Amino acid sequence: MAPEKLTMAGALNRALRDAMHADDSVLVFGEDVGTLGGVFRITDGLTAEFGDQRCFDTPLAESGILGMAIGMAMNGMRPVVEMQFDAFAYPAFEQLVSHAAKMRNRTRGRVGLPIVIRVPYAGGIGGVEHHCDSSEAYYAHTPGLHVLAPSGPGDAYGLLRQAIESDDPVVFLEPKKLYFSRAEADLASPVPPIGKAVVCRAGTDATLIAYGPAVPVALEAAEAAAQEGRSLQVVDVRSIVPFDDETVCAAVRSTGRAVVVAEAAGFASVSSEIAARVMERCFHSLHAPVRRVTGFDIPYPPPKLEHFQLPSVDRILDAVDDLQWEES
Amino acid sequence: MAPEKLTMAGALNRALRDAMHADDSVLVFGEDVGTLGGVFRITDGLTAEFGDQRCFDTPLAESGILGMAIGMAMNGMRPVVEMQFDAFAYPAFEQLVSHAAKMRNRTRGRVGLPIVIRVPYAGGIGGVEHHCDSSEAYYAHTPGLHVLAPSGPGDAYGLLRQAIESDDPVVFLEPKKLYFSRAEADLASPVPPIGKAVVCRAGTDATLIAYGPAVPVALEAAEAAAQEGRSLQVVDVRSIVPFDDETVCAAVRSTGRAVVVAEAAGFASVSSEIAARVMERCFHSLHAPVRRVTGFDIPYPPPKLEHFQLPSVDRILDAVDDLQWEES
Amino acid sequence: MAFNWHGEQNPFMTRDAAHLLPSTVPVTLIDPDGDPVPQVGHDLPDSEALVRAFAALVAARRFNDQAYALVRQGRLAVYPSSHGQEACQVAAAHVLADGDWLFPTYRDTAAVVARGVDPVQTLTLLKGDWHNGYDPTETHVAPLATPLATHLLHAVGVAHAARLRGEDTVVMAICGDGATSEGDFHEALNFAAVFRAPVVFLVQNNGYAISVPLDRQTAAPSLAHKGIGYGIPGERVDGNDVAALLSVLGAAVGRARAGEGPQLVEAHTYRVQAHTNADDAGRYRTDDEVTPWLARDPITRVETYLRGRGLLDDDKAAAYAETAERLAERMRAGLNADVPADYRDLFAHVYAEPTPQLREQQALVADELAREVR
Amino acid sequence: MAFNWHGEQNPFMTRDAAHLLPSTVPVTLIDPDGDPVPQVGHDLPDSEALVRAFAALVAARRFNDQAYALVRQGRLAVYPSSHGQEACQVAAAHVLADGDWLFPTYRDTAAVVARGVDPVQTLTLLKGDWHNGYDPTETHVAPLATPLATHLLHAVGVAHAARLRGEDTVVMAICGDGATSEGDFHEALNFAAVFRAPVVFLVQNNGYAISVPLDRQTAAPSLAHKGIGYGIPGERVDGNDVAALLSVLGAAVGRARAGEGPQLVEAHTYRVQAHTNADDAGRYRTDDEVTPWLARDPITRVETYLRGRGLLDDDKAAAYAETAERLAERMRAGLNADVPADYRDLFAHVYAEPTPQLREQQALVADELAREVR
Ligand SMILES: Cc1ncc(C[n+]2csc(CCOP(=O)(O)OP(=O)(O)O)c2C)c(N)n1
Ligand SMILES: Cc1ncc(C[n+]2csc(CCOP(=O)(O)OP(=O)(O)O)c2C)c(N)n1
Ligand SMILES: [Mg+2]
Ligand SMILES: [Mg+2]
Repeated sequence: MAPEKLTMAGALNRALRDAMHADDSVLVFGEDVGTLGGVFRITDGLTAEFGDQRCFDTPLAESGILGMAIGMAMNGMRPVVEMQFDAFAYPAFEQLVSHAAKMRNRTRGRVGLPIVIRVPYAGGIGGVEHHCDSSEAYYAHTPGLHVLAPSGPGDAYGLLRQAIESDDPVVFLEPKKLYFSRAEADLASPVPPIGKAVVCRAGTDATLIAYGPAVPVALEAAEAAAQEGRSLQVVDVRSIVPFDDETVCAAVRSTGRAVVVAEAAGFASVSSEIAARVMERCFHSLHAPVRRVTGFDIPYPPPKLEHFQLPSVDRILDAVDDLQWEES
Repeated sequence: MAPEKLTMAGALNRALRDAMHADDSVLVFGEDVGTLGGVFRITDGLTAEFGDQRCFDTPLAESGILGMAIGMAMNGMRPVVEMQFDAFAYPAFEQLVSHAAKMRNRTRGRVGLPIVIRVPYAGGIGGVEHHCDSSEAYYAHTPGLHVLAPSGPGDAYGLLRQAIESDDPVVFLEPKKLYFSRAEADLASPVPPIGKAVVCRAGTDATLIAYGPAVPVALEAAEAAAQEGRSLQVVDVRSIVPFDDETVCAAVRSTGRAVVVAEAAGFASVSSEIAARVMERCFHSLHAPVRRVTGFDIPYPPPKLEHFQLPSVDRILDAVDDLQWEES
Repeated sequence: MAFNWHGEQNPFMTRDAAHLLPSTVPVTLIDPDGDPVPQVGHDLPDSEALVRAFAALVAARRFNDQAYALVRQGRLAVYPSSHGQEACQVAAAHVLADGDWLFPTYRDTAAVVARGVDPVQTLTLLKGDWHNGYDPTETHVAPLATPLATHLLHAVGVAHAARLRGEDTVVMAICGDGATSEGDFHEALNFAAVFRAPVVFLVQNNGYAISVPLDRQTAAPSLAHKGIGYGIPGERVDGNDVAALLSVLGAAVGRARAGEGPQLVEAHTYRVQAHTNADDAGRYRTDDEVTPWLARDPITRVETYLRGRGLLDDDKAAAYAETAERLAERMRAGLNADVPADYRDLFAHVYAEPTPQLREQQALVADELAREVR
Repeated sequence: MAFNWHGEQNPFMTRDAAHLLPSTVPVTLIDPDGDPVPQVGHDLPDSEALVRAFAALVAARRFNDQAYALVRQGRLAVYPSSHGQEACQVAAAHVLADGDWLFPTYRDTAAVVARGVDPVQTLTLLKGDWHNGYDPTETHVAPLATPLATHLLHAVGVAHAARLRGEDTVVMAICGDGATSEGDFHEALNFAAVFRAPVVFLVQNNGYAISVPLDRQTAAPSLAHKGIGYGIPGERVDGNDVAALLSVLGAAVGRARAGEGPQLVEAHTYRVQAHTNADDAGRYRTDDEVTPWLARDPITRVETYLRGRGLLDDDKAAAYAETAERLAERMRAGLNADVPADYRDLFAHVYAEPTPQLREQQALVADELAREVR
C-alpha cells in the first residue's frame, strides 16, 4: 500500500476488517456495532462483509458483553468488543478486573484471554457527562491488562492489529476527538511493537511525555516553544502498559527536564506513575522536578466549560517555564 | 471514657453504634450485616439494638446496595453500607464513579450524598483470590470521593465517626489484617480531622510514608532501623483523599529522604501519587529519589505465596539503604 | 422455617403467580381512530383529566419540536426526542401527587416539563452549561439519567427512605426497552420487591435501543413478563393511548401508595424520530416501518375522542396551542441566551468543602486567566 | 416491523407464555421414604444410571466429610461444603456428555470431582497453593467461581462459541439462590436467551446466602419463575432427589443440545452445614430448622429405593464405600503434602510474556532471597 491520507476512524475500521480477514476466530460485538456500524462508525460494514455471526449487536449490558467475550475467548475465539463510551465500560469493571485480568494467572497460564476491549475515550468533543471520561488509570493499575492509546491513524491501525494478535486482554483506548482528523499513513509499514514508546519530535531543552489525545497538544506546544527558541522533545508513550522505561528515561536524561501531559484527572493516575518513575530513575539527571499538566481532580466538565479541563498549549508552556531554567 | 484496650473491629462496631444513637438518619445495610453482624462482626448487635429498619440485610447485589444507598441519601438518610470484601465492591463501580462521586457536582451542590462505603480490604489474612485486593487507587483517582484508611482502633473509631458525619461520600477502607489486633485507645479523645496526616513516629534520617495496613509494618521497620542506629520518621497518611501535602512534605523536608510503603500494586497507584507529589514539592530538599515499597504488579497471590507480595520490614530497610547515604 | 411439601411454611414460597402476569394484549381505552374500547378492570379517566392531558400533549409536542429546532441551530449539544411518545411522558407526570418523585432518563425531558419543571432548566444538560439545571430536592425530579437503568436503584432508595419515615410518597421511575437488559434493572426491581418499595417502573418500549430492535434485546413474551420473576405484577399498556396510560399508571400508583409494593408497567410505543439528532435511523430501519406509527399518533387520537364528545372545540384547541407556543418562546429565550462560563463552578461543587488540592488547581486557572487578560 | 394489534408482526412479541412457567410443586420421582412418585412427563432414570448415581453420591459425601476434616486440621484455608446437596452435585455432572462444559462455584467441588477432575487439583484453590489447580481447557471444567454469578456469562460465551463452530456442546452453569440477585445473573440469562445459547442454568436453592434466607433474596413465587422474563423455560425440581434431578436436568441438557436454547432449573435443597467452616450458623438459624432436612438426605433416599428393588446389596454398598475411601485417601495424601512455594510463579503467568517491570520485580525478590540465604 502507498501512504494515504485517512482518519483514525477509517484506520481502525480497516484494522478490524483486515484482522477479520486474517483470522476467522476474530469476532466483533457490542452495542450498535452491527447494522449501524457503531455510533462512531468504527465497525461500519463489518456485518455486511462478514455476516452477523462475526460482527453482531448484543443486548444492552456491558458486563454481559465482556463476560460473554471472556467465555468465547476461553473457547477459541478472539473477541473484539466495543464499550460505546468510556463511562459505559464501568458496568463491566468486575468482569474486567476479577476475570479478564486474572484468568491467565489463575489458571497458571493454561487459559489466556485474547480479548480486545475497545473504548472510545476522553473528551474534547463537547459531549455531555459520562461521554468524556479519561479512564486509563483504572485499567493501568490493574495487573494482567495491556493498555494502549494511539495518537494517530497509522499507529492506531498498527496497534489495533497487534492488540488483536496479542494473547492477553488489551484495553484499547481510542481518543474520540482524534477519530476524524486526517493524516498521512502507510498502513503497510509496521509500527513499533506493544511496549515501545516513540520520540515523535526531537528536542534538546526539555521532554514532553504524552499519550493518546494529549500527543497532538504536546506537539503543538513544542511547535510554539520552537518559535520562542526553546527546543522541546516529545515522547508518545503509546503503550501505557507495558510501559517503555528505556525510551522514556533515555529521552528525559538527554534533556534533563520533563513535563508529563495527560487529559485524565491527575491524582493517582498514569501521569503520577510516569512522573514518579522518571524521577526515581533519572533523579540525578534532572535540573528540576518533573511537572504534570493534567486534567483537574474534578468530574469531567459540561461542554461549555471543558476547555478549562483539557491540557492546553499555554498550560504546557507555563509548566515548561517552571522547570527552573535559571539554575542550569 | 478512660483509655481501654480494644480491637479495630470493636472500635468500628462502637463507632457505628454511637453514630446510630447520635443520628436517627444513620442506617446500616449490606450483605449479612443484620442477624449475622457481618462476616467480620463489625455490625454485630446493631439490628438487635436498633431494629431491622436501621440495620438490615439486602439482597445479594452490590450495585443494588450502593444504588439504593444513593437514593436514600437523596432523601434524607445517611447510609453506611458494607461491601463484604474489597473485590466484591467492583460490581458497584459504575454507581460509585458515575453517581456517588458526581451527584453533588452534577446538581451544583444541591444534592450531596452523605454515604459511607465500608470496605474490609487488603491482604495478609491468608484469603483466597478476590478477598485480599488493595483497591484504594480506583477510588483515590475518582474525583468526588473521600478515601480514608485507618491503621489502629482509636483512629478507626474517630475516622468512621467523621466519615458518617461527612456530607460527601466516603470510601472507608478497613485493613482486614488489623481487625483483631488490640491496642490502647481513648475513644473519647478526638482524632485529627479528615484531610490530616499524622507523624506517628519521630525520626531524623529518613521518612516512611504509609497508610492502613502498611503503617504497623513501617513502624516495625523503624524500630528495627533504630537498632541499627538509623532514625526513621513514620507518617500515617490516614486520609488518602483529601491528601495532607503540608504534613507529609514538612516531614520529608525535615529528613531529606523518603520511602512510600503500600500494599497495593505500585503501577499508577496511590504510592505513585505520593512519590510524585513529594518529589515535585520537595525536590531540592531530597538527597535521593523517593523510593516505593509496594505490592508487585501482579494479581494478589494465593495464601501460600502472599508473604512475597506484602511489604516487609526487610524490603523497607533495603529501600532505605538505597537512599544514597554516601552522598550526603 | 421447617420444610414441608404442602404446608404453609414452604421456604421456596410457591405463591399464586397468575396475578403477576400481564394481559396478552396491551390495555387500550381509546383506539387509533379515537373510539373508546371497553376494557374490564379499566375505566376511562374523567373528561377533565383527559382534557388536561390533551393540553399537556400539545405542549409536549411543541416542546419536542422546539428542542429539535434548537439543536439544529446549535443551541443544544444534542437532543433525544420523545416525539410520538408524548402520551407516556404526560401520563407519567399527571398520575403523580404532590411530593411524589419522578426519575427520568435523557429522553424524558417532556415528562419533566409536564411535571412542572422550568423547560430551560430541564434542558441545561443538553445545552451544556452545566450537568443538571433544576433542583431535585425542591422539584422531587431526579437528574436526567444517562447511565442506563442506574437511576432505577436511586428511585428504590428514595421510595424506601420515605417509607421508613412513614410517608406515603410514590416514585415513578422511567426507563427504555434497552435499559431492561442492564444488571441494574434486575437489581432495582428485586430490591424494590423485597423491600416492598412504592415504585412504579414504567418501561417505555419504543422498539429500539439506538439501532438495536427489541428482538435483539430480549426473547421474553413481553417486557412486562419480567415482573413475575421478582414477584412484581406486570402490566402492558398501549403507549400511544394517554387514556389507557392514565388509567393503568394511575392504578399502579394507587397500589404502590396503598402499600402493595412496586409495580411494573410496559408501555408499547415507538420512537418516531432517530435516537438523537446525531443518529441516522435510515441505516437500520425503513420509512415503511415508521409510517403506520404516524397514524397512531398519541395526540390526534385523544383529540378525535374529545372533539367527538364536545369536550374540545377550536377555541379551546387554539388556547392550548397558544399556551404551548408561549412555552416554546420561553425555551428560545432561555436557550438562545449565552450564560457566561465561570471556571469557579468547576471546583465549587466537587465536595461540600473544596480540598486543598482543588484550591491549588483553581488558583492555577485563575492565574492563567489573569495573565491572558494582561 | 409494522405494528398491528392482531397481526403476526407484533414487535412486542406476545408469545405463548404458559410453557415457560414452572410447575407449582417441584418434580419428585423418589420421595423421602424411597418410594417412587409417578410424574407426568418425567420417567425414572434406568437402574444403571441410578446405581451409578448412588455410587457417586457416596463418594461425594465422603469427599465433603474428608474436606471438612482437612480444614479442621488446617490443610485447607476454608471449605464451603455441599453436604446435603450431593444429589445436585452428582446429577449436574452425570447428565453431561464428553466435551460438554461445567461451570461450578466454590461450593461445587463435589460436582467437579464427579465430573472426573482430580480431587487434589480441585481443592488447590482452597488449599492455597495456587488459585486454580486443574486445566479448564483439558477438563472442560471452568475454574471454581467466587465472584457470584460472574461465571454464568462465561458459560454463555463458551456455549455461543461452540454453537458458532457448529459443535453440539452443552454447558452446565451452576449458581446459588443468592447469586440470582446479582446483575450478572440477569445479563447471563438474557444473553443466553437472545443468542439461544445451549446453557443449562442450575440454581441450587439451598435456602441461604451465608446468613440471608431466601425470603430476603426474592419475593418471586419461585426462582424458576425468573425464566419467563427472558423467554427461558423454568423448572423446579426436588434437589435432594437424584432421580428427579437426572431426569429434569437430563431433559434440559437434551433440549439445549437440540437447539431449543437455554434452560433454567431450580433445585430445592438445603445447606445442612454452615456456609463455610468459618461461619457460625447458630447465629441465624435453629437446629429445629435443620433437623427435618436430615430426614430428607439425598443418599438414604435413593439407597432405600435401590435396596428395595434388589438393585443394591451390602456387598455392592461396601464396594462403593471402599471406592469412596480410596478417594479420601488420595485427598489426604495430596493435601497433606507441602508443595514448595516458588516466587517465580507469581510473575510467570500475569501475561503470556512478563513485562520488563515484572522482570525487574522478580529480580528484586530473587536478590532479597539470595541475601537471606547468605
Ligand atoms: C450503561 C450505558 N450503556 C450505554 C449507553 C449508551 N446509550 C445511550 S441511550 C442508549 C439506548 C437506550 O435504549 P432504550 O433503553 O430503549 O431507551 P431509548 O433511547 O429508546 O429511550 C445507549 C446504548 C448508556 N447511556 N449507558
Ligand atoms: C460479587 C460477590 N459478592 C459477595 C460475595 C461474598 N459471598 C460469597 S458466598 C456468598 C453467599 C452466596 O449465596 P448463594 O448464591 O446462595 O450460594 P451458596 O453459598 O448458598 O451455595 C457471598 C455473599 C461474593 N463471593 N461475590
Ligand atoms: Mg428504546
Ligand atoms: Mg444459597
